[in-house]
Amino acid sequence: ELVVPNLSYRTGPYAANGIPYADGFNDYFTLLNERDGGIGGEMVATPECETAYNTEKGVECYESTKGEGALAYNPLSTGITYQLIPKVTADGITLYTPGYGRTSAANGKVFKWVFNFPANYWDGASVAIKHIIDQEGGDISGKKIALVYHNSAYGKEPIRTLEELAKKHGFELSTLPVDHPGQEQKSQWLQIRRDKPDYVLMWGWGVMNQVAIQEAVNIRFPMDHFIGVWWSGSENDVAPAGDKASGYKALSFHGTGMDYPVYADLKQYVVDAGKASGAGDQVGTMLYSRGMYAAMIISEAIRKAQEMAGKSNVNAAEVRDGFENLDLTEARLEELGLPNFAQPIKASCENHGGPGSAKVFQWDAGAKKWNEASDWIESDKDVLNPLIEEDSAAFASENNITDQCN
Amino acid sequence: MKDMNEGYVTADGRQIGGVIMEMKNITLRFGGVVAIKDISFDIREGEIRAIIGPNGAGKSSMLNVISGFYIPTEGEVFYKGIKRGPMKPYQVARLGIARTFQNIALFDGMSVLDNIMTGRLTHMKKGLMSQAGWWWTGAAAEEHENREKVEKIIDFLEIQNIRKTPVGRLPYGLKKRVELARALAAEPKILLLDEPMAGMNVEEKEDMSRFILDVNDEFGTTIVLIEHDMGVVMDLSDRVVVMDYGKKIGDGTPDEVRSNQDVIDAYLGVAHD
Amino acid sequence: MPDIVLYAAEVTLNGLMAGVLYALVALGFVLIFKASGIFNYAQGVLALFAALTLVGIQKGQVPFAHLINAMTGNHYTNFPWEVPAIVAILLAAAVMVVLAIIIEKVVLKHLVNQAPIILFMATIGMAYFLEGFGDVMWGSDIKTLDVGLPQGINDTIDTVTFNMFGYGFFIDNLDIVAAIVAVLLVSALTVFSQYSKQGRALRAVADDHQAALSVGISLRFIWILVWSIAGFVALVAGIMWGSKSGVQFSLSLIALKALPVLMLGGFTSIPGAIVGGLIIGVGEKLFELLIGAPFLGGATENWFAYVLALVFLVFRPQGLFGEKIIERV
Amino acid sequence: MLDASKTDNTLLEVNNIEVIYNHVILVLKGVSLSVPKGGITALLGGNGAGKTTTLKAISNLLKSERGEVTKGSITYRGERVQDGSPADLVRKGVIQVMEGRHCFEHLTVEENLLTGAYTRKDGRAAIQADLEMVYDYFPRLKERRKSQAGYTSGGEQQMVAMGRALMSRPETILLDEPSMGLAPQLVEQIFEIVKSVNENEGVTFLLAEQNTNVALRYAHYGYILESGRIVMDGPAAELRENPDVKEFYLGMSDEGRKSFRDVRSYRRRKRWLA
Amino acid sequence: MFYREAGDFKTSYREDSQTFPIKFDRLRYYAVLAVAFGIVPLFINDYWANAVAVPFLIYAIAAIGLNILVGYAGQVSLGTGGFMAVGAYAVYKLMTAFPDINIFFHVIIAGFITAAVGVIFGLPSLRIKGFYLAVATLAAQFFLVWLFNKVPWFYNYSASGQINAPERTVFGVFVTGAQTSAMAKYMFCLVVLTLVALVARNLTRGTVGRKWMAIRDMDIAAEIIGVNPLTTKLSAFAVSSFFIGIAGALFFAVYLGAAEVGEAFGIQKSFLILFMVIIGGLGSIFGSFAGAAFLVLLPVFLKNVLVGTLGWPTDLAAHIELMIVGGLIVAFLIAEPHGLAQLWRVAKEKLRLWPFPH
Ligand SMILES: Nc1ncnc2c1ncn2[C@@H]1O[C@H](COP(=O)(O)OP(=O)(O)OP(=O)(O)O)[C@@H](O)[C@H]1O
Ligand SMILES: Nc1ncnc2c1ncn2[C@@H]1O[C@H](COP(=O)(O)OP(=O)(O)OP(=O)(O)O)[C@@H](O)[C@H]1O
Ligand SMILES: [Mg+2]
Ligand SMILES: [Mg+2]
Repeated sequence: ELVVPNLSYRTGPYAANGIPYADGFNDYFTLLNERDGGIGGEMVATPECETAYNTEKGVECYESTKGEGALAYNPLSTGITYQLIPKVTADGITLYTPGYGRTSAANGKVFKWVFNFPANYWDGASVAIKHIIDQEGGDISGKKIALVYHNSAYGKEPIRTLEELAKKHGFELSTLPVDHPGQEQKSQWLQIRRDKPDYVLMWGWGVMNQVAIQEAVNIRFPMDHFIGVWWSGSENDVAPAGDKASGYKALSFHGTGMDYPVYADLKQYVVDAGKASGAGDQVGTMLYSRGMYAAMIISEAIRKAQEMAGKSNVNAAEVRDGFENLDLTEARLEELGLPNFAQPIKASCENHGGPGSAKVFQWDAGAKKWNEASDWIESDKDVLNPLIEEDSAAFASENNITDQCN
Repeated sequence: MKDMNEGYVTADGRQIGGVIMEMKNITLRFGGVVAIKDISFDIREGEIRAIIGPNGAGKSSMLNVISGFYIPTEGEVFYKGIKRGPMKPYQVARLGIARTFQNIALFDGMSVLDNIMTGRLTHMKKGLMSQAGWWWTGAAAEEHENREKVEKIIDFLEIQNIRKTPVGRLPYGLKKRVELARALAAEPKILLLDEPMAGMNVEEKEDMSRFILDVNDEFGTTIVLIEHDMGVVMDLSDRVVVMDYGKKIGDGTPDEVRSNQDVIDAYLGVAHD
Repeated sequence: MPDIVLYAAEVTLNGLMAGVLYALVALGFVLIFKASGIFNYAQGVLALFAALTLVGIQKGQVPFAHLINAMTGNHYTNFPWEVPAIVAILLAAAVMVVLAIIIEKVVLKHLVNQAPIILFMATIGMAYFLEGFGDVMWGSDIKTLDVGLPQGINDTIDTVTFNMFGYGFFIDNLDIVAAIVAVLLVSALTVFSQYSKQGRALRAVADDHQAALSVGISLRFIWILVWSIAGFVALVAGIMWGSKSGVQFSLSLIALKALPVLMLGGFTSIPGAIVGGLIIGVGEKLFELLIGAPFLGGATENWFAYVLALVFLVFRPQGLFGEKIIERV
Repeated sequence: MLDASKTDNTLLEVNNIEVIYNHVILVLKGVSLSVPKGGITALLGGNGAGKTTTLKAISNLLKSERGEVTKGSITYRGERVQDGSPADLVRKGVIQVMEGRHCFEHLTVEENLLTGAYTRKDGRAAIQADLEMVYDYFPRLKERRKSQAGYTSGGEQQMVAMGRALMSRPETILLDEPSMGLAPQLVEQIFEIVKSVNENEGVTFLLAEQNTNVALRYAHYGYILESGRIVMDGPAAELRENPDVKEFYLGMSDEGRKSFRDVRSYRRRKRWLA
Repeated sequence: MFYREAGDFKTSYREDSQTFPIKFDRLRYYAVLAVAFGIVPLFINDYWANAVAVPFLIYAIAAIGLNILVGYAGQVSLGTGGFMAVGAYAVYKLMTAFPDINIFFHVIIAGFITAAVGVIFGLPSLRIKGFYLAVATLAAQFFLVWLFNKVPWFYNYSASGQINAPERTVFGVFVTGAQTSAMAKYMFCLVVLTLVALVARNLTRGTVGRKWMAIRDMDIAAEIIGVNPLTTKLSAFAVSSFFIGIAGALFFAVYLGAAEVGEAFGIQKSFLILFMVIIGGLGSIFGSFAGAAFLVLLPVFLKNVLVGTLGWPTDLAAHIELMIVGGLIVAFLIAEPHGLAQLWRVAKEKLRLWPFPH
């Protein structure tokens, strides 16, 4: 049996986001078990543990599940990720943090046990700017771009990158922090209304997203100039603002919606069989897709590990090798029933960060769905790589880590 | 009246000293309410000085002025011949003035023993750091020294059996006694008692009177007493101040006061025996 | 290019509006404090619970669906109907009354005459319970709340001010509605507490439970009454805030925005809640505009509200309109 | 003269009650007493004898002090009352004036008095008239009517508490130490008020009092409580003549009243029950 | 008779002021110490250390600290999270700035730094009382969190604003960082807790403690009998913050290893520790232990029962867990408003009387 704990949160301030993600994660593994009899013949268990987005509960969950032979962790919380980085390193278990967590973990030379492909926050910032450049026909010098961010480690992540990009592209960046929880954002949005930035980027989470989108609607900010990172782009975030949220954009490093062949299987083996996780009403939503994406990558890494180890019953160290040698091709995605759902990934010892591309999605309130508004956009590695080097070097020196790939 | 600064000996042989505290033209206002109007009187060392008067006359307020809780609107307080500047109540306490309260003000969450020990705070000097060390730093030794003094008071007031009881549970009368104990523990020069015998029956009042007299006798403590039981006041006190509506209407020995017509009209109603 | 004065004026107006919204939450605290000396930590959760109930009823959700489904393996989610907003509001208010009765019976009754901090603690227990209960009953996913209140920029004000100053002020329609509702509520409650026999009884209870009992005031009645009203106020606050952000756990955190208001206005004063709200709303927004954002890197509102209230308190320890703390021996 | 033998007139009856505080502290160990309609019954006894506890047991206030009546019964007009709430009892016509005043600090003196009329239904005019009556009894209160009760003197607060009870027009008043902290002429006055209310309006009184002397002059019947037990009872006049009562409660020995100054040694308390 | 008090006479005040005047209690206390120091370390594993024991020990320190302020000195504070953050950031700065000094001293110094901050935020308590003060202390909470979040110097300019505890040893054994064994963490915290509890006990049984309690029970009367409210309140803030700072330092360095201020030291933490203090029993050191144990163990226990044993879905279990915790809090308060410590005392009193009640 393969154990992939699901550290989820279905209560607390971020429950609304945690629920679809956890459902997608569970359902995908359920699908593998029901349809294929697991991975390589081994059934997958996903013991779920409620963290309530609380770091201490996260630790408790980690400790209580690691003894069961956990192969990889995906806690969906930057705070818990930071906590677990030293722990997984000591315990030899993979920490997989797609699209969140510690950005510089993309540097496999320093972070042996942490993977964050396909994209990280800095990629996100870069992709968003690239999209804006596209929109503006290639030149954004002199434009004003505002960042509305959750005033926490997570929200502050893109600032460095954006500052670098501002230098490079000559736009003017202003930053507007919003304190947790973010029920009240009058000040920020009045400022936006006054300053009339050309674009607004958002790094939000939880109720902050909903309020920001509502306030943007209230001040009649052009929604298609308002771009959220992938954690600010779920159906939940746009729903309270109703029809007027149409046009709002958000990034995502995977596709969404029900149009993938895998959903036929999912319906047959999971939903209709009454095996769906949670209330079963989240299938196909943005965060559900993301949970599914994470599950898909983990399962592929396990498959790779099985292949490399030549046995089905792989252990945590072997699974790490699976992650490191993961080669997810378009063809493979097609096979999985997820054509063009994600970017192909080819990981390596140095590269734990993946291609770093994302798509822009746009909300259609009438149809209640996210439409693709761009193709895959790749992040600006020239700007990002030095930043990653710098940050991981600091970590390496603080913790006496030497290059692990030599 | 005897000479101001000379001491004298009472009929029962107690030595009364010179003036230890003097109130000069004290006026106290609360917004529109004038609680005390231009009152002057003095207190001699070693005497039992009573303050009487109808309800709301301003007796407790006067006590509060003496103990520094109220700053008089006008007037001055002299202590040992020196004018007392504006002082915080805790500074006044350190001068050796202790008191009990009309509406019992014990520390309900603490045991009887701890309550009485608080009375000794002004005598205990060990600071925070030495407290933390306890045995090493001598805080324990200081504690035990003081504890012994407190135990004497406990024996004296016959409250040994309730030492460890939280005071919140005690009946009214015992609380009064604990309060007295707390005030005594401070070994004060002047002891202010605000209706120490309210809510007691005769037997208990007799005991309480005994305690007060003994304190006065044994330690030479000066006592200022507010009480509504005329029997007690007349029997115990050396001199009595009478207040009415904030004004002083009489001042003198019990016999003088008893026969003062103003006092009879305002307070006593009928001449007491 | 409009200058800083205009911005400040706009921010002030919006601060006033935000203040009204804070006051709506603070009002619930005040009522309960006034009537029992209880600092009701659960007020925020009460608002959440009220809003959840409102949405649940409106959308015809099956209560406890998740629990039932988990135990029986069914897949209930919704009844085949939706309830008109006004009916749903009335029903939700009724639920809040029932809740008040239960709270009195199960909790408060047993804690008569206890120290305020104990009662405070009990409300924390209630907050935990209600949070869990609300989730079990209605689920913890996010819900949109729409009872037909207008939202978004008020065009009239925008145009009028634009014509006057060359810069159109932004005022949210929802805020205007909230302000009207708040004024009505505050007036009604002030009248109730100042001029009715019950109002006097409320204050008596807050002073001394035992004495209140001894003169025949039924704590039971007073508490049910007050908690019902507080529940209703919570419902109103829940509607206003929920319309902005959807109904979800975070709604209960609005209580934190109400606390400085409460402190500044005085725990026992109904008009204090509104005045405190206005001061805090304006103060924090202006500070953010003039000092916080330009010099301190922004996001100063949360702590500034508290610091502002603190400064007021140093001068008036009972808040602007609170009952004077009696210090006597 | 009324006496307290059980008659049809018995209004309030306490039957062998036991009271425990905090689950462990046994305070009343079987107290029985009966209060006849229209009488003034006094409950006497030293500090901590259990007078207050008895009154609170009757008025159902014990629960709020974490005390409970574990044995025995209390009936009012033959109805068992110990399970109801204090408010129920007030509605039945029993009101208690608590020891230690218990004014509503933040309310003004007048508001305090008006809360006394909380349960009354007979209209504003009647209440206003009673307010005037109370002010007549206690002119001092009229002067201080607009002050917050928390800022009045001890004696004034005692008057407020008394006045508040009168405002509810009860059938029975339980008075706990009404004379405490009052000036001597006011003590007499309070008892005169008790007497006149009792005689003119037929209000029944049960009063716990330390001031045995006055209490026995005005009461019709007395009980003496010690360490949670009734040790003696009888018509007030008889009690007054009892030599033990005389010595321990009235402070009179055969030679008449002694000066407090002359009590030279602490008294060994003589107890009926050791 | 299980419980004997009779026959255990004291012949000196010294004996009488012992922490556990009753012999039976004393024996039990030594037994607990022996188990905690001698037996538990032998069996402790990662799960028990990280999920239960270490958080319990650290919260107990914080609860003792807060109890001094709230339970003994009567000043309700909701700034605990902020003060823990001061401890955490102080220890982080010290650890990174002076890597050669033993972490034990860093922790203590972090405590002193927190004490200083606590005194500053304690100043308003001279004017502001009761719940007003409680709410006012939230200003400290929000301000401190904002400060640590905003000023990069505090987190050594790291990209994410997180702070990570570097590896440090005591007697050559790792006590922070990834390589720390369960036992080392446990022992380190246990030693600190024991010291803290001892100091707290010494302070509360003597003059200082009585001053605090006097201020708590009736501040005006206390002042009139000679307690200086200024120094007394501030000393309570200082001592309390000292302990809380130590707890914060350990919480970050030993327990979490990495922290972000808003998340680890947010307002929920302030409330959590206040709950511990009230549930455990105000003004009782034992109560601080009981409260910490209760609120650390109960959720873990419930989770294990509901999810582990009964197999409920985690979200339902989490919701029901909230209901049970809330329900229990209320039930305990109704049964005994003075907390677990009092419940325990009453139980002892009953046992003492057993089998003859009264
Ligand atoms: N802090 C205060 N604010 C307003 N009025 C006050 C204050 N303190 C006392 N008073 C008023 O001053 C007057 C005198 O009060 P005080 O307590 O001194 O009376 P007293 O002589 O002790 O009476 P009693 O015998 O009833 O205790 C009273 O009318 C009281 O209401
Ligand atoms: N809340 C309580 N908890 C514990 N014990 C109590 C409580 N209230 C009273 N007692 C105890 O009950 C006993 C009787 O007290 P009670 O107050 O009834 O006496 P009393 O006769 O009214 O005395 P006093 O004349 O002093 O008012 C006392 O020994 C007291 O210690
Ligand atoms: Mg007085
Ligand atoms: Mg009594």
